[in-house]
Amino acid sequence: MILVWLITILFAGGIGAWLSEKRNPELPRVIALATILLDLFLVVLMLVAPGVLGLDSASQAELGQTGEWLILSSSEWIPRFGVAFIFGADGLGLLLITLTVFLGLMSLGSAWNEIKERTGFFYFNLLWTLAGVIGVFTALDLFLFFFFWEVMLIPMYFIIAIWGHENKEYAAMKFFIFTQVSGMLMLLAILMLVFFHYQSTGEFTFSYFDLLGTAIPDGFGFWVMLGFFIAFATKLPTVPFHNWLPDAHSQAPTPGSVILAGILLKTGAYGLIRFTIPLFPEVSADFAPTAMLLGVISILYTAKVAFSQNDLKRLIAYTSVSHMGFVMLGVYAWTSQGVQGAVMTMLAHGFSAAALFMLAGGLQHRIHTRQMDKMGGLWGVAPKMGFMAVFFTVAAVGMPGLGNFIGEFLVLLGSFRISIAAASLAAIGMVVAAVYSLIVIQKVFHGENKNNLVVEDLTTVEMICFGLMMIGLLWMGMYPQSMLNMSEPTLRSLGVLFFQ
Amino acid sequence: MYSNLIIDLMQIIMLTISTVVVMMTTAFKRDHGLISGLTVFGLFASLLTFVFIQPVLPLEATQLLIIDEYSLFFSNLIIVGAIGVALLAYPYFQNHNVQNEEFYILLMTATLGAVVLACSNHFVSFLLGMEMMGVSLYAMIAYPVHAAKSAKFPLEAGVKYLILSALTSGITLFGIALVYAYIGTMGFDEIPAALEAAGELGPVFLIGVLMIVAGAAFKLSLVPFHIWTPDVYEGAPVPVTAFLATVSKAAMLAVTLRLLLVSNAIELNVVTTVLTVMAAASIIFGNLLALLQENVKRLFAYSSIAHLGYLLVIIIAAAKIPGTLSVEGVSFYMLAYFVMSLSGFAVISALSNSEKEYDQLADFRGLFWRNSWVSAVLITVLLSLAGIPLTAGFIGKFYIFTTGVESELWFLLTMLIIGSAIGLYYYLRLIYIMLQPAEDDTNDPAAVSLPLGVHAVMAAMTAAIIYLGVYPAPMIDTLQSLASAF
Amino acid sequence: MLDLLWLVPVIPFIGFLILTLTFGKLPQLAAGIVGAGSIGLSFVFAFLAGSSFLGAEISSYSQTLWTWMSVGDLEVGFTLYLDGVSLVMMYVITGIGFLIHVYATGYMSGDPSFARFFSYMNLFVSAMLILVLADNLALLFMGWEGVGLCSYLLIGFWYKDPNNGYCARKAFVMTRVGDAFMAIGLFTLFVSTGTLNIQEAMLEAEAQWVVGSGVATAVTLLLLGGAVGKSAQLPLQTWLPDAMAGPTPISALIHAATMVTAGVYLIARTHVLYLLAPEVQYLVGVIGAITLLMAGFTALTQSDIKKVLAFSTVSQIGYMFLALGVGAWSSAIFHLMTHAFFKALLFLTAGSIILAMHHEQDIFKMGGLRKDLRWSHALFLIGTLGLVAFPGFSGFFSKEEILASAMENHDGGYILYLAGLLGAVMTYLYSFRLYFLVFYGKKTHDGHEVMGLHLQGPLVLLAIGAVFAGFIHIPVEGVFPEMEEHHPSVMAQAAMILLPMLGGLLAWWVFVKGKVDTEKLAGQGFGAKLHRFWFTQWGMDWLYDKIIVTPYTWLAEVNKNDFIDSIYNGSARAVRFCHEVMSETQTGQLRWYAISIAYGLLLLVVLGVLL
Amino acid sequence: MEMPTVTMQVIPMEHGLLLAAILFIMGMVGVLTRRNLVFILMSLEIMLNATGLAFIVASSHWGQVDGQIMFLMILSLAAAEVAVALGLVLQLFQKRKTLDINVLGEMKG
Amino acid sequence: MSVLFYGSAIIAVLATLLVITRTNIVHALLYFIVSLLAIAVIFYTLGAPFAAALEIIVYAGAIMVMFLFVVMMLNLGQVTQDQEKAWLTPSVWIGPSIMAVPLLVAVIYAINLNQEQMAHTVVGGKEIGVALFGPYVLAVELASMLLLAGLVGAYHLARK
Repeated sequence: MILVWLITILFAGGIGAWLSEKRNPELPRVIALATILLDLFLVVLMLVAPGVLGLDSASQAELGQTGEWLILSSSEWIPRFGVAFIFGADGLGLLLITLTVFLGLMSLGSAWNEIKERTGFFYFNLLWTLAGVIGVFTALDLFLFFFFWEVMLIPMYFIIAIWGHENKEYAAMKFFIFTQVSGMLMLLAILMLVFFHYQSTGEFTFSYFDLLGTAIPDGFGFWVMLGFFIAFATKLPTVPFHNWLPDAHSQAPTPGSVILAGILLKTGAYGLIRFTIPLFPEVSADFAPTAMLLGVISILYTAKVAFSQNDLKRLIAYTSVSHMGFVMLGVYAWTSQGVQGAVMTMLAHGFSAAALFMLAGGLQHRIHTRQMDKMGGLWGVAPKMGFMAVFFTVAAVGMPGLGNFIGEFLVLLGSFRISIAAASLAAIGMVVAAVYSLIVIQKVFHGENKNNLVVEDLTTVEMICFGLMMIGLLWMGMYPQSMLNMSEPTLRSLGVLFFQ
Repeated sequence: MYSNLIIDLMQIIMLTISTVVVMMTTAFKRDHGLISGLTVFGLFASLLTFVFIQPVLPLEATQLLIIDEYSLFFSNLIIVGAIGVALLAYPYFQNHNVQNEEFYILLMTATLGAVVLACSNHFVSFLLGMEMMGVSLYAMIAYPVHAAKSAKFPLEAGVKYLILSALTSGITLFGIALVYAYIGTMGFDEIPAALEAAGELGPVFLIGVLMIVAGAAFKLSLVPFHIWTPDVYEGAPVPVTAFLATVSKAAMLAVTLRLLLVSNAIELNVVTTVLTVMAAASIIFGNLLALLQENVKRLFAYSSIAHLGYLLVIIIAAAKIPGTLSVEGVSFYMLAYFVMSLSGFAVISALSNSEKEYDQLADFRGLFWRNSWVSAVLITVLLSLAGIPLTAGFIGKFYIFTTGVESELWFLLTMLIIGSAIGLYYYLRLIYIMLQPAEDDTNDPAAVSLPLGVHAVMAAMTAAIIYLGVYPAPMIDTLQSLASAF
Repeated sequence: MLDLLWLVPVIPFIGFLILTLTFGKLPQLAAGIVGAGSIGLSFVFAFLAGSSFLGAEISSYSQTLWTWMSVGDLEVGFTLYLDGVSLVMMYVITGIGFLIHVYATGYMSGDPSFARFFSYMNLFVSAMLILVLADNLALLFMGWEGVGLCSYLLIGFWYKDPNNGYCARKAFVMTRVGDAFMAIGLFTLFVSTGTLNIQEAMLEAEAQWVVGSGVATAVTLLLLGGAVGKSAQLPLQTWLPDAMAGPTPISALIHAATMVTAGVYLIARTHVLYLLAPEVQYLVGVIGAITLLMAGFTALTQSDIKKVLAFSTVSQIGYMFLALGVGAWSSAIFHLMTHAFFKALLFLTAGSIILAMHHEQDIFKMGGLRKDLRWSHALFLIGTLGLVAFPGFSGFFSKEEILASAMENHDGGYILYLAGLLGAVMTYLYSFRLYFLVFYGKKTHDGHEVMGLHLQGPLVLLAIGAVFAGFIHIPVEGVFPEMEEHHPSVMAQAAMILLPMLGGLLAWWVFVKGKVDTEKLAGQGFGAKLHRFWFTQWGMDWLYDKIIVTPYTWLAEVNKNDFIDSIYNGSARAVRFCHEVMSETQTGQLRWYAISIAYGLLLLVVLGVLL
Repeated sequence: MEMPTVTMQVIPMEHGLLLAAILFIMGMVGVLTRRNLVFILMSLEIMLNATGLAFIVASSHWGQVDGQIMFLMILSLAAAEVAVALGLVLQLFQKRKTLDINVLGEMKG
Repeated sequence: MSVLFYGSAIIAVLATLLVITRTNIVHALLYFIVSLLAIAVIFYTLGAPFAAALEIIVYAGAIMVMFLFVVMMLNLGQVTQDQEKAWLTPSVWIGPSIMAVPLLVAVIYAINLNQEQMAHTVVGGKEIGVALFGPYVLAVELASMLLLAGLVGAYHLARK
């Protein structure tokens, strides 16, 4: 039930924030903060002292699951189709929930001073997006999963469409149509899967556990898998389904970009790990070379496109695609190192990309442009900002000691076993990443301050956010084992190849 | 037996009585409020009779009508729609400077026709129901034709609907005549036996069936018989448009599905092929036509073309999957579409009156910030139309996918996805416009205070959309049991 | 005291944190104390740990701090490993590093970003220490990348000049190319031996690999790629001269004494692998030989005092590679150490000269400074003598060892030897060219020695090192395979000592006596072409620009708007077009509507008849 | 009184249906070609009449009463429809002074 | 009898052709009445005397007269007749007419059934009456509502 509570609290907090605007436009953000902090508190309790919440293995026995599922709850929803509320979290889920709540807090921080208009509705959308994402990470009924998959989409659309920048209509529309169309393909695939299960067992069910190992008639497996794959590859995103992302990221307000880059993209990766491959192991194995190729193309192609961007947020957005290419590569290598690397990349990229978007957003908030050729020499006026920019850029480049390195290193190592060519090509990504990342520092912070921009340095709220994210990245980089240990049992249960 | 028949027909009898009462009252005292109240009361009374009808189901009331759970469901739906339309009509016609009372009589006869249509089990009642609805609608569409300043183009819409509807009525009738000539019976449920007696399937029967399908397709505005839809939707007063979009479609759909299933016509290869072509074309053309539409009423018209195309997918699926899933799906989708349309037109109606309709996209700019309640209703409707979870539209779409997958209609599912993708664009466009800050507040349709009735319609329909989207299980159970009639 | 080893890299890191998190609010004095003091403290701990290591008479010591990553069969600990080689490196880094830090407190005083400078320096030292103390290749890679980062940050330290930024990026990207190779090498090694622990991997490799086998060749080649990038050897050497854009102490510490020698350290550290791949090992030598010649020639044409020194660094590292190539592992490390002393001395002295000349770096604008800058002159001379391996000076011992080993080497070492010898001549030539141009000749500009304990103090200590370091015995027995003692013949020794001196004479003849008009020689005809060829490092920069940089930027610029996007936008436009076509059917004309319905009926009926 | 069930001289049903079809399609052509609203209504009546004929033919073919009942219904339908339609004709003429339906083209797109 | 049938059929078709091609409304109406009378004869030959009577009384008598009233009310003169002539150009009618041909062919093909000759029985007024007040009683009631709807609609629309 605790998982349901996490989601419910966010839903309720969202409504509360919306309603409270009438009383005082400052109130919504306070309510949002309280809501997220409450969630964070619960999450921390789950991680540190699960006993306090009464979590034990008793509830797991019901569904015949073994110890991997730390938290599981289930109740009927639409019995006609065997649809049920099944929520569960294992190590991987918990990691991602933690990431979600934490980055939710960060995006709140970035919204704190930036969002001045229609605050109530804004925080409503923010909290509902988070609720949707947590739902995605915990739903173990495919219908429920799809349900949350879409729930996180609409508030995000609102955030872009209302508080976005100059080209928001196009961006919001593109974002919505890409995700929604790919989502429909996934729905189709889910239903096909359910139908095949029904054909062989005579039972309608959407339960993840029941659908694992469904026998799929020859010739269909690939298409069903593809439905899932396209949905997740679009969200991840992977070339050639990535085009919604640069627009959505660059047009979204900062908190929106933070959530998009930090959390929403991870749902795609999560879907691949949790659903696509375990549900279709054989087909996925056949498909893996293609997927890995797509991953490599994503890494290199978008790195190249990023290099030529002048719009700071667009550039960062393209780099996100590039980094997510590593995730794709690692997941489809399906070796313990590859998938663990993918998980670490998800976590670390969540932090680094979120921070970079916060920086870019902060800059835009201050100087009202995202065009890098109008910036320059900002180090002199805003050294703290410069330092943070360098830190998170360097993190994104994959500097050892910070989280992203662990992810990329493990991904490359894990995929090297499967495909030397793919891993070697992806390693070039290390070089091109340096090329595009440093150009940002160069154009924005180095050089002369030609336009005599006066930039207020980071505020206390921002410093706290960045500081927390720095600590997070350092933690991931120096002691990743704490996270690897959490996700390991999950990966074992999903059948990831472990070399011993 | 006899008393059962009375109970069975109670709804129709109640409606007839109410019609007469409304007419008689009009003759003595012309009072808009009174008549409107009487109408709503009468409709409510007939709606509530289902409590008595339910226990004695199912029963054939002569060979013409059959009252079973299926038809009762649609009758109830129709009456609910009529109540909604009556509630919307009151504020709409309040400023109408010529007599308004006849409108309610026509509304009652149209509703009666729709209920008869939904219950009909015979071509004679089919004809009567369809035409009762049709004839009333001609007048309803053209209703404000006398007004010195009418909001839209009632005359144009009325004439267009009349001519085209009469044309297709003729086609339908001719089709019925051909079918009758071939098999010698006009009762739906006698068709399979008669067909068997006639031996092989004659082309005359097929052509007859296709002509009937064409007639139904016209009322359901399926491509290629869709072409009247936008003009009539736009030209008619909003409450009538709401009626067209909801009641008229639900009634025609109910009878068409019954006819196709009971007569086993759905299993004819020709029929499924034709329906498939119509479904695909409706989905694609409807969505394409709506894409950049600037008039919201026309937008809804085009989107209704697409939605009926979606619905057709479930009907086609009935040819391949045994059991009741398909009927259940059609009923659910129709229910969802009904609720969404009514709600959507309630919003347009809330912003309009007989002298000025705010139906341009630009009129909706900034609505979310001026009147968040009305706009939230519309956003819910649009999201539901787009098939987003949490709304009834999603469960409806879920049914389409489920039935489509089960009967392996891959082509239609592809069309469905393409169509929905295009559809997203215009629904979102409208949402987007509502979310943007208004350019100027002088031209503010939302400033008008609305009567309780309109609020009630919007609230009830929105609640239904959300309820059906979040917790559809009880409704699915109901639909499952009504589908067992087939 | 060995268990305090972890403090050695940690203390500079703490210094970095203090300096960073105060965001320049620390007063300069305090920043200087923290910056230099942390390195000093680190040196103390290094010394303590080192002496107890030497005293304990063990071959190696490792200290596991925590498990870094453990995934499947990958086990990587955060483990420090100390043996003779890393001990030497640790001493060099903390010791020379400390001196350079002290010098820098003077050199950088008054700079508005004083604290930032020291924070980067401290981070660098920390990373470099991790690099040399790492017990596994993953941790080594962490240090490896860390030093690269600091190098980038420090080259671009004076951020206002965009050119500095460009140089910094170039340095980072080029070394990253090597790093990418190295990473792949790591993976190959791991997949083959199942571990990233250096010692274990070497044992496994010895047990499994056949000499000269494909995997051995691949791994060593890939690691060589990393080494070449970091140590600025051919073909990835072009970044180092540009790296001189950073403040001079950086050039001394990073781009002369420590970081650039990491490649040498890496190959020495993994020497067992190279022994299993003799061709690659020979290739190492060949690369070193070519590089040292190339850099020698180029140094001869440079006019910037720091660039001359930079090329000399490239050249000297070439010697170290040459040594590695011929299996003279300890000689390479030995040369690394002595080089650290005299090159740091040279750079810092050059820094003093630059300070004295008010940030003038062009040697043709200097001249006759031996009177004005007595201290600098003396120190620079000592450094130069060390560099040219003048007998008795530290460089002499290490370089002689290398040349002797090369000569004795039977597998084609002779060619390497000749190259080394020629290189030695070149060293004399360009070193004394520099020396003479700066301190002799006509005096054109005034210079005033900037004096101070923290400037000259370290220099003197370094000078002492530059003279006497040759007598230090590096404790690398047991790390590297025993080499037989080389005793070249007297003739050979004499040739090795005397022949290079001709270069010095030539320099004297040309630059002091002015017997040859160098400008004329370099200004026309074949000479100009040769000059140009040498000056541009054999055209490598130009080549890279043409085959990599320009195409890449062109490609990026052409596809700026992501052509995949146009596919989606195109389909959106197609849909729009269809909409417009469809809209035309809604004419509003009743007759047309009726006709369309009739056609619809016709369609249905025809379908019905046909099917 | 008993009505004798006389077996009459045979006319094939197809011929009756054929006639109905010809009339029906003539009516349809009328609807499609005319611009005058009254003519269009008249053509619609031709179509309705043709369907009535078809029902009578079928009814007599089967010897049933149902077809004739249907004919009656069609008759009342025609009456109701024409009544409403002629109301619209009056309004059109009153407002536009013409019966040309081409003037009714304000809504499109 | 068959002579009567085929003769009337030819008259009906010709009269209808004239209806849809006339330019004068009153002429067209008169031809229409001719056509209706011919069809009434056909009804009779088919054994439906009651329907034949209704055809004449209701169709020719009532509905056509309603048309006539309206035409008279509108007072359409020579102008409209010229207008009609101008509108009825070949370019206007050729298209729909040609389209009608395949439609007709298809329908004829379809109704070209088995050639067996069928017996026709006379179904007179009494049977109809019995049926109307027996199984079809609801239809009668509903038809009254249909007429009511038409009435109310016409009343509303036809008002000045």
